[in-house]
Amino acid sequence: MSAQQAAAGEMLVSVQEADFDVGAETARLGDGRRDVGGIATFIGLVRDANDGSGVSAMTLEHYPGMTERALGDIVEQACVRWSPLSVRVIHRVGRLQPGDRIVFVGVAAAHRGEAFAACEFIMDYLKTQAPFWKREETPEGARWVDARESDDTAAARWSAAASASKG
Amino acid sequence: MSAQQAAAGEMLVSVQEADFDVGAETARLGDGRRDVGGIATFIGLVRDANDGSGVSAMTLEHYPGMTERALGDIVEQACVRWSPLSVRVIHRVGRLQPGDRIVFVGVAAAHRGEAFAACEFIMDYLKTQAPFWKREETPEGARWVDARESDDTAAARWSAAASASKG
Amino acid sequence: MALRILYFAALREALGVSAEDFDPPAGVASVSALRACLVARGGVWEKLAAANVKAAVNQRMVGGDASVGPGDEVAFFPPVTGG
Amino acid sequence: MALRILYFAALREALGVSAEDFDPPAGVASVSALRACLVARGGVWEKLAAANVKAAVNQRMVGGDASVGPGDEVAFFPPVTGG
Repeated sequence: MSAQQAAAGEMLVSVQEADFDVGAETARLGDGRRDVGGIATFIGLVRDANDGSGVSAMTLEHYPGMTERALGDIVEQACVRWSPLSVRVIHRVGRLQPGDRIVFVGVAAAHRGEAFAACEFIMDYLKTQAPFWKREETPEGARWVDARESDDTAAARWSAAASASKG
Repeated sequence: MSAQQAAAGEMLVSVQEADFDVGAETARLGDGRRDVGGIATFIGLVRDANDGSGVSAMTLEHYPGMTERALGDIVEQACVRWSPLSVRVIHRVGRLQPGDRIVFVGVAAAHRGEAFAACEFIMDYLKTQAPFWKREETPEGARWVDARESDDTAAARWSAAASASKG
Repeated sequence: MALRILYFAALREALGVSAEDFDPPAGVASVSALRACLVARGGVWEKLAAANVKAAVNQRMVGGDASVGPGDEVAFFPPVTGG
Repeated sequence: MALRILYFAALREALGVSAEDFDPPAGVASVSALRACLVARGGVWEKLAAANVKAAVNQRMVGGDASVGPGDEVAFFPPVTGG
């Protein structure tokens, strides 16, 4: 039922160097629909500091082909768990500077709880399942960003939530 | 510490008849800052159906003066619990039609978890604490929308979360 | 000096009044006492006795124990439904 | 027919290789067996033995037990850090 409902909407994933238009992407999630009660979005930005060092720029590497597939799988999982009416994921690659947008996740749903949950779920899984890697430029030289344990914890809580609600 | 950090950013609340520009409002949350890691937003829309009836229009009544104060209090509570760098709340009043935007809540924070939590907290409290009332026009006539028990439950879980994390 | 009382939404509509200046009898010093006074008017005013009617004093939501006094702005309204 | 092997990010940089076609010895049929083969080259290749190195077969993340065969695309990379 939920997957079917989800299939009716637009589930669109892009990996691109270009920036995106937050207003246009958000509007598109509700365009031509009158059954959308809420749209939750998340925009990730490059910060000018990380782990105690200044960051002057960042380069995002990815695994072309697998990236799109991994993002598509994550969106599909969100559609099975909730019933989003439309979903949009955009992830940029290449060289970015502090203040630049990295990622956009937008979810339109009938009710706000579903929109928030699906949006945060997609971000948490994206952080641990999608093949992107960040290389930061700092005054001490370039360095690859280490994965955070807190991201694994954030992703794992959705499995715990699933077990809890099933059990 | 968190309240102080929050005070550094912009915490802006508006109650207005006019529509708002999602792209501009979202961009403003990160404007001129390079310490924002994520922006979570929520946009609430008028649906064309509710409780089994078609809805052709909706009029939002509010309590001028108290509304702004209640929204300000809710944002302040969010600033004490998390450390948002900037927050924007816009709630429309007057007559709206299906597909129209009702509310915008945007939160910029250093990390995504804080941005999501503060944004959802503000929405949940707004639903139960801010003096707005909806009157729907349906084929069966106009009717005042009843408060939902699910909204009380959603707001209450933040108190449970606070007790749990303190205890 | 009287209290200013405001009514909103379905309650305003049912009462046919959106605001009034009311001089409560001596000894009426709490929201619940004030409410009882208004309910005592009978007829549509008995709607104010409904358990789900909320109150605010000087624009903050309060419980029935909250005190009210001259010059206060008191409001009665149904559960809120914004967002 | 050989396997296509890809390396990404810090691992690609450390190995100095982004892709190779590799014909594994007979009997190498799992990700962990393939990995052991590559580690056996010694030197920088021992970095592939690190516990946090992830693997994908045909663009899906897999564990060491996953089977690999002729024509497969296998990738090794550090933990991901997007978003």
